[in-house]
Amino acid sequence: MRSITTRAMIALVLGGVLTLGAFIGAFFWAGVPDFGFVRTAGQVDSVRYKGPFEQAIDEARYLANYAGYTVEVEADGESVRGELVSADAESVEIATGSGNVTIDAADFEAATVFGSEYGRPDWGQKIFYFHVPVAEISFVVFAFAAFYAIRFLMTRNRDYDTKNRVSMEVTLVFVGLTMATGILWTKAAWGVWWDWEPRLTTYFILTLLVIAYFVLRNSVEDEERRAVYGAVFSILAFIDVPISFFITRLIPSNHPVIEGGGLEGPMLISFILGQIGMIALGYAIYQLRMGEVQLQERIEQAKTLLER
Amino acid sequence: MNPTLKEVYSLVLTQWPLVAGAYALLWAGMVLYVGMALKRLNGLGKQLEVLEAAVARRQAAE
Amino acid sequence: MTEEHQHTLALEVRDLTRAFGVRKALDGVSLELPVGAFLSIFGPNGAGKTTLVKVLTTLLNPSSGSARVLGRDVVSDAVDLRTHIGLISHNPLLYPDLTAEENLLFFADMYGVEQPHVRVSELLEAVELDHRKLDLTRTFSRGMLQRLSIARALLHRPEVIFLDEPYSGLDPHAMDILDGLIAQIRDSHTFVMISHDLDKGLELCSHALILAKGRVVLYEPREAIDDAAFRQTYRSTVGMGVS
Amino acid sequence: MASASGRQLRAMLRKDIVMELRTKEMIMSMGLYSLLTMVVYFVALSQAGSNFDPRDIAAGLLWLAFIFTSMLGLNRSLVHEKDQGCLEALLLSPVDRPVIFFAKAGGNLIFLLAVEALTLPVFGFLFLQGTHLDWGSIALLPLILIVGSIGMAGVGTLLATMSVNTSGKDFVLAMLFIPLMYPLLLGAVTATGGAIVGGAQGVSVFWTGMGWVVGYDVIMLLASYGLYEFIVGA
Repeated sequence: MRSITTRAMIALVLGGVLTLGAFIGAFFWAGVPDFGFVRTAGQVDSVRYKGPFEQAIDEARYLANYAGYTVEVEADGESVRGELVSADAESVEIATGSGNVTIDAADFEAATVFGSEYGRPDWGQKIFYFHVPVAEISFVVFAFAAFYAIRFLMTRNRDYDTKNRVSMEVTLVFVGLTMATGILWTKAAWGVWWDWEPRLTTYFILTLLVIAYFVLRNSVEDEERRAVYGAVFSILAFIDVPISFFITRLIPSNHPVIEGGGLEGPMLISFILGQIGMIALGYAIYQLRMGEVQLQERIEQAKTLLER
Repeated sequence: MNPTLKEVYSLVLTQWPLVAGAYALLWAGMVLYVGMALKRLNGLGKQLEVLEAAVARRQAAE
Repeated sequence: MTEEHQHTLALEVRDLTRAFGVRKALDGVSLELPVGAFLSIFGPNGAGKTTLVKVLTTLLNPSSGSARVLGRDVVSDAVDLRTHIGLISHNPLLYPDLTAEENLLFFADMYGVEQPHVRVSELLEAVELDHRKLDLTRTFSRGMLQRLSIARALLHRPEVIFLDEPYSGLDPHAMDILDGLIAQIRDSHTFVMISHDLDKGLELCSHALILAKGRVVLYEPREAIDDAAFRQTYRSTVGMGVS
Repeated sequence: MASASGRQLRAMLRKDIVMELRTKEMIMSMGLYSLLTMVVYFVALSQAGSNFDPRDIAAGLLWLAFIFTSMLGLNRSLVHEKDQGCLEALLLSPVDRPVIFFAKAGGNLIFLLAVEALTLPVFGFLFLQGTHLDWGSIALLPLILIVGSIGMAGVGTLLATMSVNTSGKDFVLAMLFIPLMYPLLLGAVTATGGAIVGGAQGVSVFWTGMGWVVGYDVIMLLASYGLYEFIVGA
């Protein structure tokens, strides 16, 4: 008994240190990737400056978005360079060194816009270092639960039922944490708290299934029947795991998919740190709960011994 | 402020507290769960000690 | 299964245990019962009586040990064994929305009884229900249901009949009829009966078994039993009940 | 053995149908329930305005009615077996456990299809009048109803056999059944929607949905078939 809790505590400390390390690595060491670009007329800041850009424009009205930018307009065989004042489907007005010039849209031939390009920092990506490991572990622990369920049905050994139940409990914890972190990220990245998007939907179903497992167990009186029903249902429910995992690859989805080789250096190290840490935490919680269940069993035994 | 910088920083400002909040939530959840589990474990340990002492007394008496 | 066993031993239970975790419904039960005997099983609630019968009728598998009924193993020969045993429970095990005849014909189909119509009318006559055979069993009294239940259990001509508290909930008249029916088939069948009623159980039995906490407290043929001592033993086990 | 199983399967199916025709309990409750659902739909859609196209949501509404109605029937069909311990009598007879599964699932499938056949025209009459329907693709509807109902009856029978032994039967069945049904529902609604909208694109959508449902049926029926023995013996 003691050995289980000792193992759990070691795993707990290890997991805590590693996930904390992953957090520090993610926020203070790994770079912030860019989430698209913003463009501006002049250079305003050097922090996320990506360099100058040139944009070719072939119709006068498309210049409308670039008021304040430096433009070079070709019209009637001539070239005018200056700061764009305004542009619409009729005319283009440019401020040059020698006063404002208005060009009729009919004479417009081509234009080039000059300005600076900035990377938009994608802070939301930081969720990746802990949300993904948590979600992965929830799948893995569920797989263990299903495995123990099969073992239980094969052997009818109550220990496997206990392992199945505790695995499902750990799954519930990780599913809950995945949901919580995921919802916050959804708000950060998509501007909404929830979206009925394939991955989110299937994961939501998974959450319901895990909750249903406990509802089922709690409403069965007989101990062995409860164990059998729990095992059968966790096997059936496990079918949702591969669906949830692969659905972003099958159906067009907004949810980001990890593609191989996308990570390097500090990012990769932080990510792997987070994964190992989360595995350790999952193991720790599992062992902790197992220790608790075994203690309970010993108490039951001692009680029956005393009542004899 | 320059509109571009405003956009750049607005993204930084809205995203980053949410993401850090998510991490804080994760840790709070973990700590809470583990704390509760440890507390229960402790309580059970005490109960077991009492019971085992009773069993030992019973056996000594026999 | 061996021929010789089939004709001498109805039950052959070796070290039978049915456990889930630390809780043991049956804990090392061993007994032998010759063909043609009448075994009464006594014991307090939660003693494992029903579990024992469920294992012997192949409804539950043993956790360890073995049990043979008529020489057939309850696990490996289960399907074959089921055609040789019948169960009369305190639950009628009949469909209330079928008529008496339809109920019997349905179970005759399940067992593959030959000439089902002949067999069914024969049995309905035997339990004196032929005049009600077209009525839904929903409308039957407790006693009539129990009689029909006996007919259902006898459909496939079982050799061993299990009775799970067959007298519970019966009025005296229905009890008499049940007694008469059992007396009729007493000689040609082996019986295993769970009973709470000591008098009734002792009156009918050729062997008596007392179970408590899943263990055999006493197992003796009727002749060897001293009634007063038996009652004393039985009473002492009631205190050991879980309930 | 095969012929014995066939005889037993037929006997159990016949018994269920005879009982149902006598009491009409399941068909009545399921049929009325689905009609009541139509009334609720009318109330729910009463504020939708005149320029919305009911065809867009018809598939979802239909399957919504089917899934809730099916739970009603599933519960009933297993309560019948449990009430007087009849399931025990079945288990005592020399029958292979999967035969019991196929018989109960088959019975449930028949009643489910009967109720669907009743609901579908009523729904069309009440909500789809005056809309343009492509009868060529509507003719595909029975296919998805049958394939979808097979999955519902199969998994539902397994789950109802569990839930009938729990406290709070109906709630537990809903809690187990609806999430597990999600992939099937999604495919079935997609296919039904395709058939109702019609046209070449609708038909192609229909077959995509059908593919999902058939895949789900195969996996889930195999799993239910394999697991039923444990449930019914517990």
